[in-house]
Amino acid sequence: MASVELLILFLVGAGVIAYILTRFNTFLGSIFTIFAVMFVFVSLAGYGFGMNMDTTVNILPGISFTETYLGFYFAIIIVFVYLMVSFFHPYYLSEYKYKNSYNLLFLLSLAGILGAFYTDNFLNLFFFFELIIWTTMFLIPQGKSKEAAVSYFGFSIAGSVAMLIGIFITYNVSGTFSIYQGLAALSGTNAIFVFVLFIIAAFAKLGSFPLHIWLPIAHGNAPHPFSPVLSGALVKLGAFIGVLALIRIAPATGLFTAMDLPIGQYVVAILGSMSIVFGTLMAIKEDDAKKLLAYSSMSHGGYILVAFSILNGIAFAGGFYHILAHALASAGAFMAIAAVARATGTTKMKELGGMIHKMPITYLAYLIAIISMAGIPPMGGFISKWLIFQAVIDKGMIFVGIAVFFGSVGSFLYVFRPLAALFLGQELTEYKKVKEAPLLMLIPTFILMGLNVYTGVFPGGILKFINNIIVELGYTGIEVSTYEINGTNGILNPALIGLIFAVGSGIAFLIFIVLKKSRKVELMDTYTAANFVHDEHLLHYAVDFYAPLERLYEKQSNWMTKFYTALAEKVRELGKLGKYLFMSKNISTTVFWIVAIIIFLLWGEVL
Amino acid sequence: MMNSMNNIKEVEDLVNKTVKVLKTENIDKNQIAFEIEKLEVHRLLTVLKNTGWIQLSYLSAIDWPDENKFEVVYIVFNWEKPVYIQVRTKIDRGNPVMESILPIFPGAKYYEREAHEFFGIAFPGNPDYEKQLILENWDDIPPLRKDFDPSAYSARKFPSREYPQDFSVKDPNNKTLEKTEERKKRAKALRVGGKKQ
Amino acid sequence: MILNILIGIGIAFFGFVLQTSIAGINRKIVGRLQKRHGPRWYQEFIDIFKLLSKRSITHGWIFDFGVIMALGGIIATAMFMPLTNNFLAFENFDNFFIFVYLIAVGMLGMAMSASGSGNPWASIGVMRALTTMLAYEVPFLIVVLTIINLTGNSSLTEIMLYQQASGNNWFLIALPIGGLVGFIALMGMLGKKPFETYVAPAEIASGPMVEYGGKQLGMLFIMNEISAFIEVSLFVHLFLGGATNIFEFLIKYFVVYTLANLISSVNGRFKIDQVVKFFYKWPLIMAVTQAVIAIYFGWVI
Amino acid sequence: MLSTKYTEKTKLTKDEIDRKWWEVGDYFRRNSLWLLMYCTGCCAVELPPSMTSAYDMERLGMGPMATPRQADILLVSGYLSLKTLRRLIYTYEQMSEPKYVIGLGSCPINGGIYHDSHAVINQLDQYIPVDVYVAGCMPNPESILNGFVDLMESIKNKTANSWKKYRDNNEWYKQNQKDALGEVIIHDEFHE
Repeated sequence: MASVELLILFLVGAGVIAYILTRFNTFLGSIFTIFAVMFVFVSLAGYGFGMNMDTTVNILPGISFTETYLGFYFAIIIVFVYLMVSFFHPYYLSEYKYKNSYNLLFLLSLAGILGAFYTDNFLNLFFFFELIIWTTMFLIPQGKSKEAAVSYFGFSIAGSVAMLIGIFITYNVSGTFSIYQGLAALSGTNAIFVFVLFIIAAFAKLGSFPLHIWLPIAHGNAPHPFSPVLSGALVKLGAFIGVLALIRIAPATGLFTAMDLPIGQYVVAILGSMSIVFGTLMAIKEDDAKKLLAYSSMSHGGYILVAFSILNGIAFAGGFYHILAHALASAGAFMAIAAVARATGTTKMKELGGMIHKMPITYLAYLIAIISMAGIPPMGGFISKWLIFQAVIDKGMIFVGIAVFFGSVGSFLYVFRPLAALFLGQELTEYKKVKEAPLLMLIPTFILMGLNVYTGVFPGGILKFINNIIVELGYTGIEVSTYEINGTNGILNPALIGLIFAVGSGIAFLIFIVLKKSRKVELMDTYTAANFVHDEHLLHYAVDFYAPLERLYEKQSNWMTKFYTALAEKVRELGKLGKYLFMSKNISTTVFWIVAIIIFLLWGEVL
Repeated sequence: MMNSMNNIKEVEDLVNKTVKVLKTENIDKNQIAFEIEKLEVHRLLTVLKNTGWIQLSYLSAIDWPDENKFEVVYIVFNWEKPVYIQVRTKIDRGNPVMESILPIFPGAKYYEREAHEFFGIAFPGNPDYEKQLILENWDDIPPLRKDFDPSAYSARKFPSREYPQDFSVKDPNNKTLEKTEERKKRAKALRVGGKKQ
Repeated sequence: MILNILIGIGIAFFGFVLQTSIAGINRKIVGRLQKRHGPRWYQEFIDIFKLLSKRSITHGWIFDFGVIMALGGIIATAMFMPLTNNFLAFENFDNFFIFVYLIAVGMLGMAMSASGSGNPWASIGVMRALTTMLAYEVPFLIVVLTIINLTGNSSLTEIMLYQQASGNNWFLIALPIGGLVGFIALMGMLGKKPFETYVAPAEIASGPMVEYGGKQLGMLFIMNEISAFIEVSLFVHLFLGGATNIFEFLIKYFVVYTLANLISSVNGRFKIDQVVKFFYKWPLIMAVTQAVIAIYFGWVI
Repeated sequence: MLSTKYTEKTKLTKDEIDRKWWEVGDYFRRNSLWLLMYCTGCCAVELPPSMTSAYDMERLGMGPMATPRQADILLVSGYLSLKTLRRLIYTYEQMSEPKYVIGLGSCPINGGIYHDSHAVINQLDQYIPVDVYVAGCMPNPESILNGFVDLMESIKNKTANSWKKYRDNNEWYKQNQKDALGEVIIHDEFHE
């Protein structure tokens, strides 16, 4: 009977020990972190699935836990991603300035996550959120970019403040801080108000359309081993708040007759689909591989929002499954890019090429991750996309449909770009001496590859667990038999698809083997219209891969950044006005203004 | 017709005014050639360029082995008054050096490289006139000189061997040809009603 | 299960033979169109077997693995394809989205091995192929969204039965604009002339296929034929009410492919950004209006 | 009009053909010959009429292909200057086997009207093996098609094994190329 509270205390203690150990020797400290996270994961998995975690609290003052399927589902995914990433620490920590605090902050943020998903009190939820935000805020600048930490912290704080106001409104409406009674007691305009505030918090954490500026900056410049955690795990906090808002509150705003969806839900769906489209368009243009994957997290966040805003079991199943599939796929992709960055020092696609010749396993890991990201059959991404398509088509939402289809095809485009520019193509001379990632780093890649395939071919078990969550949220789950998933307008048998794909590849392999063996020719001996080209940089096509596509929307691509800079400008002017009024040279004007303000504020009260 | 005649007259007066012309030759109705001293070429070309002959149409050389001279020819063209002017000078064949006209006509860069490659004329002032432009791995004297014998070079470098007298692939016991002949004869016979010609 | 797999392989092989012979006949028709004799009808077969008999070159394991994955993906997709409304390999598992996304596996395999061959033209060809796919996929899926919304089921046999049940009222007639958008998207999928920018022999030396020789090129030709079979039979099942018996299927298949081929043989070739601009201007607007009319106002002829 | 006459067919022993199905492949290779559109000289202007409606090379199963990897026939149409020969040899080595070479016009045979020029080679046979010559200073399309039929004939009789000749006595060809061209692969400032 593992107790949540003891796990959190264990993590805090482990963090301190890790701090001391890494100060002594980074490798030892990182190994200790791996074992700490592994212990947490094993105990959580062992007891959590049966829903018998001990949630009694005896040491921590004022903290209370309950056990829900929803909380456990998020916790197990995020702790798994933490475990996979912790295998990378021994090889990356040596070059960071504050390396011994890295492990400490890493374990503290994990403690925050455990607490956040198991608490049932709003204040505890807020406290654990702040713990996570602060620890990640100190972790991001280790990647040598202060601006990333500032923009991440700014948007997260905006989200937390919105959530805090929402919490206070529910408090004075329902009188309690408990999450489930509080949200249930909301109704009418208060419900809409809290819904909007929670949606702002969800958008800020998920990095969806209006509040997405920080995503590429933070993920792009975060330290290499930390960006998989940022995009694979921490984005899911936004999804958690989104679930609270979209499903728990689901305000009865005016009904949108054509699609029998409340207006609030439809607006969130539209914003989600806009973040899919903009995420895809920006990702196609991006040159840095990590920023590109950050934009892909933004677009997948949009999918999750669309899934949760359609109020039926199929869409929720699709949304929850997509959280799992995206977490595994983006963690795998980011770790492959981190391995390449460790070997070559850069993630810019302009400077890289032909990494497959020296790092084939990393290439396979990236390939399987992007097959799942693009939603192609044998992998997990396809199941969740198929469920979301079923829901969108049933509701007949055309414009959301356009965005969802554009996103799924567009994701094939931008995930292929690093594959072609970074891994395939000519082998550049400066990377000829690069070696494959060390064995310890390959363990998580193999595990993630296996899991991506497993979630794609045998989704039955996971979907059954997700059914428990949907029933817990008060909706009817989807019928899932061991091999078949029957959505509302179609049956899918992913195991059969995997089998038939294997049979097809077997036939193709047979044709290939029977015929004559082909002659090995090195890469430089290609058809260059009979020109003698001796420099492989000339033969490697990597710089702005989709040039004709980018030209179509070149001018409109930085509207949002211009909007935010203008907003920042306005705030600065407001500040100058305040400074001019209050800090002017002669005291009399400042005193006059202070008195005037006080009188104005007390006008209602006193008189 | 009228304006092209006086164009030529104007050009002649202009050139005679600027330099001492050794020989003029009227090639056709809108092309005229002047032979001048080697040192006055740069001056004449700058004057012509300022008065409208802005395009250097061609730069090459002719080899006069008996006079032991190279004749370097510059052809400039004017778009308003359509007249080609050829400026010719004779330079010594033994040590052929001609200052480069890059400052006047930047386009002459590749012409000078070609002239060097095919005649061996040096163009100091043009930074890369020695680089090879057209002939790859050339290992003989510049080919457009009159004392270079191309057929001897061709015989030496590209040997040829005797072919077997009858080189063919037709298969004798291939009956298709006779069959088509008979078919044609029968068709012709049918056309003329079966009578033998 | 083994019997179903064998039937599936039979369908895939039948698709290959059908499409190759129809492509051969079409080469003859186009030849006669240009007042010349045109090749034999089985010329495509000879081309493919000639390629398979030549000794080719390889640029490393990814070059071959990609080709195997491409052909495997496409054969797998063809195994799910129903021919008539009761003859298919796997009962009620012929979901529409399996076809759209398993073809993407084939495309990914070819794209991977093409850019693995190290030739810049291959990468440019792959970029153009993916951009064209982005262009024609969205309008096509919007029209299919309308169809699935109307029939309430996304399996091809159900859609066929729905069209045959309602008095043989094909979706080409019921949703005329949708049918037109479907045909334009079919031209894009098949890579026929107006949208043939990714295999432009004059501009980028036959695009992704630039480095392929003997057996790899033969396998890619087979993949091309089977994917053409999948796309044309998808169009036949979705818009022309599928088929009750095999001959009806063959006639409809031949008419659709020949029409697409004839249009293609008299057309020039778009630039790649014109393709994207074209598809996101007219077909998308038509698809959306068709969807709005059919779903919200319910005016279905 | 017979373009060439017949000589004795060389006896081919069994072990020379590596696998039995190679002969089956001959039927397919004979009826679907793809042409590399590498128009090196002035005889190339005769190719379009041999493709379009009057002579239509497609009915023989032949068609133009863009890259050497996919093509079977390397068509040397006309004179070959030194620079073109270097690129031609590089392209010939990129072609997939079995590959055939057809020399159009009299320039590949004996240098034609450029026989005494310093820039044009006289006999193509010295540098790469040639299967079929089509004589004539710009042979008309009919004789070009006759040449193609000759090639198909020689594939049928298994005498079109120039690619084997190139593979077996490679040093002789390489030596000839070195004498005439200096070196085949060259570095110039435009592709550095």
